[in-house]
Amino acid sequence: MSLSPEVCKTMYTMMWRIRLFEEEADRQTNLGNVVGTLHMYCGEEAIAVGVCSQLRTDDYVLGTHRSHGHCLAKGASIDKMMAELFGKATGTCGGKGGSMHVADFSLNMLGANGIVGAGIGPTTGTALASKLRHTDQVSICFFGDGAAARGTFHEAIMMGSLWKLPVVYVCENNQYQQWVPRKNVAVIDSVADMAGSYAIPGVSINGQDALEVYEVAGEAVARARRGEGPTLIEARTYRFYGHSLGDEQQYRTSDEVEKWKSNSDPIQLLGATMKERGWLTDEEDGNIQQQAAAEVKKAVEFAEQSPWPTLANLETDVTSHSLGVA
Amino acid sequence: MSLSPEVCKTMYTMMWRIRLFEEEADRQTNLGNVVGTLHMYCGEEAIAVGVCSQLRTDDYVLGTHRSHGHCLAKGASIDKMMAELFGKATGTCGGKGGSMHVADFSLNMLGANGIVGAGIGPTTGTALASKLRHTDQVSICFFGDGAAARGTFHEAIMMGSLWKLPVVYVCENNQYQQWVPRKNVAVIDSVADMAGSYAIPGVSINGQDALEVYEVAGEAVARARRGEGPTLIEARTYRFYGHSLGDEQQYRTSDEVEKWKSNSDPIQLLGATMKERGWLTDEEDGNIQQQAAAEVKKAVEFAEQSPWPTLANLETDVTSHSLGVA
Amino acid sequence: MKTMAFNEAIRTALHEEMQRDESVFVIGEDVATHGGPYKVTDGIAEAFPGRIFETPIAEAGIVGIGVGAAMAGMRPVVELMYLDFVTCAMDEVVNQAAKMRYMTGGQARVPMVIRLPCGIGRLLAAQHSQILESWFMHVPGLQVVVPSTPADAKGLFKTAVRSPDPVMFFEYKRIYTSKGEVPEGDYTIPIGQADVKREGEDATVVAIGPMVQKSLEAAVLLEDDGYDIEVVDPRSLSPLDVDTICESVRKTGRAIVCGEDSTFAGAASEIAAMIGENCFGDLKAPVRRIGSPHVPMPFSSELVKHVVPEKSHVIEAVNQSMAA
Amino acid sequence: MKTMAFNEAIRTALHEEMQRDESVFVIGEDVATHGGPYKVTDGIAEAFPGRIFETPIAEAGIVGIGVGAAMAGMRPVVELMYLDFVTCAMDEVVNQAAKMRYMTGGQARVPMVIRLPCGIGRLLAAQHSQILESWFMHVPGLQVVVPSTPADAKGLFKTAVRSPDPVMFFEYKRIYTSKGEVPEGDYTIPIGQADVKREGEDATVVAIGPMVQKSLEAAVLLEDDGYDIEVVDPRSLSPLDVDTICESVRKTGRAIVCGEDSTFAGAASEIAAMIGENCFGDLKAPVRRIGSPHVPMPFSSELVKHVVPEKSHVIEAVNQSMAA
Ligand SMILES: Cc1ncc(C[n+]2csc(CCOP(=O)(O)OP(=O)(O)O)c2C)c(N)n1
Ligand SMILES: Cc1ncc(C[n+]2csc(CCOP(=O)(O)OP(=O)(O)O)c2C)c(N)n1
Ligand SMILES: [Mg+2]
Ligand SMILES: [Mg+2]
Repeated sequence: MSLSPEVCKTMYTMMWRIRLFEEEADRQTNLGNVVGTLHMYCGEEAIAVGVCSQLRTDDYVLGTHRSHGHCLAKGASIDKMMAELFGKATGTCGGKGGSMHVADFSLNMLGANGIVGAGIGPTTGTALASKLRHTDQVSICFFGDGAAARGTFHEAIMMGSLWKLPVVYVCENNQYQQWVPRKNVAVIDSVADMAGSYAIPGVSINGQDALEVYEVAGEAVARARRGEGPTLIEARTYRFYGHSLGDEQQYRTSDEVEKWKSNSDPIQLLGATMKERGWLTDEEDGNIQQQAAAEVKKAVEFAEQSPWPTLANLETDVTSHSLGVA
Repeated sequence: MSLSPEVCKTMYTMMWRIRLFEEEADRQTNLGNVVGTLHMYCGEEAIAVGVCSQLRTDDYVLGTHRSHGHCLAKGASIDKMMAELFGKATGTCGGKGGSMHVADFSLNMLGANGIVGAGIGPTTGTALASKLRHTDQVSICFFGDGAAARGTFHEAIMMGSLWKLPVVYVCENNQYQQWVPRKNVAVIDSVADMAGSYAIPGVSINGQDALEVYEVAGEAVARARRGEGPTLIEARTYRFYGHSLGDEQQYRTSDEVEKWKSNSDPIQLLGATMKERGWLTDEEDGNIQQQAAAEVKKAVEFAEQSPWPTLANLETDVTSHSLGVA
Repeated sequence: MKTMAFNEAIRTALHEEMQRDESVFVIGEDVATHGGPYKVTDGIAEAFPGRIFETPIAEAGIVGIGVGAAMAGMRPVVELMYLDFVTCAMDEVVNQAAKMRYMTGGQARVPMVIRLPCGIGRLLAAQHSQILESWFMHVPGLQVVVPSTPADAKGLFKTAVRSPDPVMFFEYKRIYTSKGEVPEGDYTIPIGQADVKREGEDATVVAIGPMVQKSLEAAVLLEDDGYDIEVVDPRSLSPLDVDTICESVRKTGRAIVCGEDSTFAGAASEIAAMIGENCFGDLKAPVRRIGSPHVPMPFSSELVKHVVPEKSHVIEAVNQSMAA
Repeated sequence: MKTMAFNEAIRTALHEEMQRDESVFVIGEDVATHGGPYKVTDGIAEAFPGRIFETPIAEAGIVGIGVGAAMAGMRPVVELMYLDFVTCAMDEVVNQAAKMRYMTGGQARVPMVIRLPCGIGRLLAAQHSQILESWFMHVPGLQVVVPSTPADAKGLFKTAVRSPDPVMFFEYKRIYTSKGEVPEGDYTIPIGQADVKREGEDATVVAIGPMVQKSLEAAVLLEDDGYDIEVVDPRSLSPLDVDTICESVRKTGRAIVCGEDSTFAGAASEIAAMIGENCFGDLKAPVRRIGSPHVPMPFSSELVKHVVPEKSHVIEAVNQSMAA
């Protein structure tokens, strides 16, 4: 898809939706309605949205522990997402998964994942499935810069390359791995530079620029769809919140955070570009934000009013067997 | 150590010892004295010998499933090695390990290993130990080209580089991974080319040339000893036997094998060079071979005459506790 | 009926399933060369080109790929060359394959078979002889299947391939070449259904894998002592057919649980504990367990012979039980 | 004596051991920042600079490095942030650390402690709440230690650090902040020695980890019913103190085995089977097991409350046992 005002508006709208969804989820945590933890995607929205805007519904997406954005960008219901964070029966996973496992299989969004680097193999597997079935579906794997150290990265990408599978590996390099700055534990700066080991193209981009993400992802997706094999994209980004809830963030300065927020907020950047190009008026902008806020408000109401899962749900969905284990 | 006639002679002698040891072990298998399986190192001797000739006794070596050569080159007793293959109580491991676990901790040869790629992490760990103790011991990890696909390769080398550990990663690229030609399952030709991902030097050498191995290993070992961090060496080589005993080798032609044997036998090559340089006479050569043959013969006698382990040995060496588990 | 070896029975089932269902494919190390390490994948490359993937040495990657392909609706048959190598892919098995259906509230299906050649074969020592059934029993979401005969192997393998959920399929290397009668054509055996391999009145031997045959031989010898032994083969350890096992024990009042794996926290412990809990009032003697001692598998044949339980151990345990 | 929290007790032991022995060092993810995920490594970076390694996310590499360092004579304390991540390093734990001593005929020593924060803490669902003690019990060569009080945690941790063999050290996240009296200074508790946490005559409750406290509370409530309950804390599951457990059960004639992990093929199964085998003649009622149902840990608080066993389950099981 080539870049048009419509695409931009859709992306811009989705980015707001993700932003406001998460800010509300954070607020609901303080109210005690959302439990467990949240890995906030705020600040990184351009990546999920830029990439997913190049996808069809039948393309596969696998995510990480930080996947609210991946799920929403693939089209998941904001109501069900919020209900999942509340642990309600109407959640995307019936309350069984929570924030780290949000998924919508009807959209081929095959789930967030609580294990760092665990999605890279399975995404290579969905791509193998497409190849075996001779469809032209593309598979997208999102993962963090920390995940690039895991053996799964090495093993899976090697096979993705070996069989020229239709998969795009998207590393969200937010420069931190939980509480540790990447520079303390990494030996090379750019994850994209590892692509040579796997004989695939590697490209490093500005992950705060939705348009750059959109363009580069578009090429990689098209390449995959043509059967020319995987691409490794590193999108440089920054998370505006702590690693997960309650993170005291002693490992970085608030100055650093503030600088990123004011200079490199992906939503502000896209909005400004669109206004410059005359693709967005202030009024439209206001409407988009109001609309997103209203959706989020409705999602909270949906979640609040939804029923809890009950004991009857506890032992379902384990296997197709009744348990039968004494 | 710089290359001298003495060093060459020592290497040449050791290579013959390894070669004849293994050929005898193979023969003993046919006689039913050696059981289990053997992964023959024949054809690859220049690597173990070239590298280990640069080591001190207190330097660490970890091996693979194909480690008769690594053990002998580090100085292990040929008697105990043969006894281990027989499963006798006098073996390097008291008969508990067999061919895939030969080890001599008194020489800091910390063992062969039955799991492909499993030595890379532990060797990085022995190097960390040296660093923590401020010794200048160097650690050597031997592994196959197949092992370079494993996640352990990726994870461990990254940390070896991160902490600039005194370790040399030596990949024995014999171009096969069990029954599969490397070219069928690898996406890049040289394992050394992966070094860039870990910001360490990578060098590919002719593993049939003991002198080249000796030189390059010498530089890498010196570099490690100076505290400048790891090196990844790929030594190109070829195994003259099948992957393990009973291998029908349908995956390669006997022509290919014969060509390697006649053009690239590391022992022949070293012998010829030494003779060219006037460092070895035919008589000395004959003596070396006879001497090695005699040692091997003695080793077989030792193994034959050694006692078997008994039931009393079965439950020892599990932990320092008595078992105490019902 | 046709006489065939255990590995041939699985191969036959695999061929038939690949014929029947286009979504079945094979992935693993060295599976397309020499017929695979145990000849189970022999002929697949020729009969089904493009549906067999010979991989680099990367178990975590292989199983991870299997999980993804399965979630996308394929039916991967994953071969791990030795059960021991599943240790390189435990996250993929335990946190991904097993839990995906549950974590997604029933959205995911992971119809994958993981083939696990296990136990002792040639003498290859501690890293090539493990069994570890109890690990996978302990993981909800996994099915643990352990056939003991070629006929069971074929029927259970077909069910495993068709199952919507992951199956850990245990193949004891030692019995790959053991032969038996196998029905021709298509048939399946439900997972979770034990099989009474021999009826008897005096004591129940619950036997896993190769211990089934040894127990049947022991039972014949025990006839001489006047003991009439029932041999129950669980065939799947998870789900476990509690009813069939308990019915037998309630009848005989005595139970001996036998596996080749070490007993300590092994499969036999679960079965013994379960019998103790459910059949307490009917038990005339303690439930005994037979298995390996709690040691890594040694290399030397002189040590190995003290590790793996044989029919003599079954006989001894039955005698003890009858004497109690 | 000093009152301190469970995590503080381990931290104290770690500081003291690092002070005592230069070969002890710490390695793991995020261990040097914020005092580590559970504040157990708080202050280590300052007190022992150069002896704490904050790593990339690479569990197989981390544990592998620990194995090598240990074989070279160091004493690594490896932290896995969540027990669940040990699935990424099972070869290193099971085929390397556990078996190295045996495979090398006693040459190798692997004096490594692997710290395993386990069980449910915050609600983090199926991939962040596992326990899996029985997996490691089943592996010869490993010691499996499960302290239930701060005092035990300190003494056992010190023993673990000094052990010549690998120790899987289970730290239930739920009790990190629970407080207790802890002796000051140096003391150790042997691995393999159970502790009778309360003496009683009528029934034995064998309780693991956080179930110890719940069982003690249950015992107090059961006094009202006139029942005098003995609570035995195995403290280490491998080696298992069979003697102490059996002595208690022989005295009381009744046994209830409780853990937070799921019962099916869990730690409680081994203990129950062992009791059934050794104490058959003394048992007045079936050995009962208490634990989680065989499901992955769900996320929703409304589901979780049905999973983790509480003291009410202990009371119910004791009542059933007494009524049998
Ligand atoms: C295998 C594994 N190890 C450790 C963790 C704990 N953990 C969760 S997120 C995280 C940091 C991940 O960093 P990165 O991949 O860069 O993703 P980011 O959080 O920055 O988006 C860690 C260490 C985990 N979930 N899984
Ligand atoms: C983790 C693991 N996977 C598979 C195997 C089975 N296996 C043993 S050796 C081998 C081939 C190894 O190839 P390479 O590393 O190139 O070493 P080479 O045998 O060529 O010396 C395989 C697949 C194993 N031992 N460990
Ligand atoms: Mg990051
Ligand atoms: Mg090779």
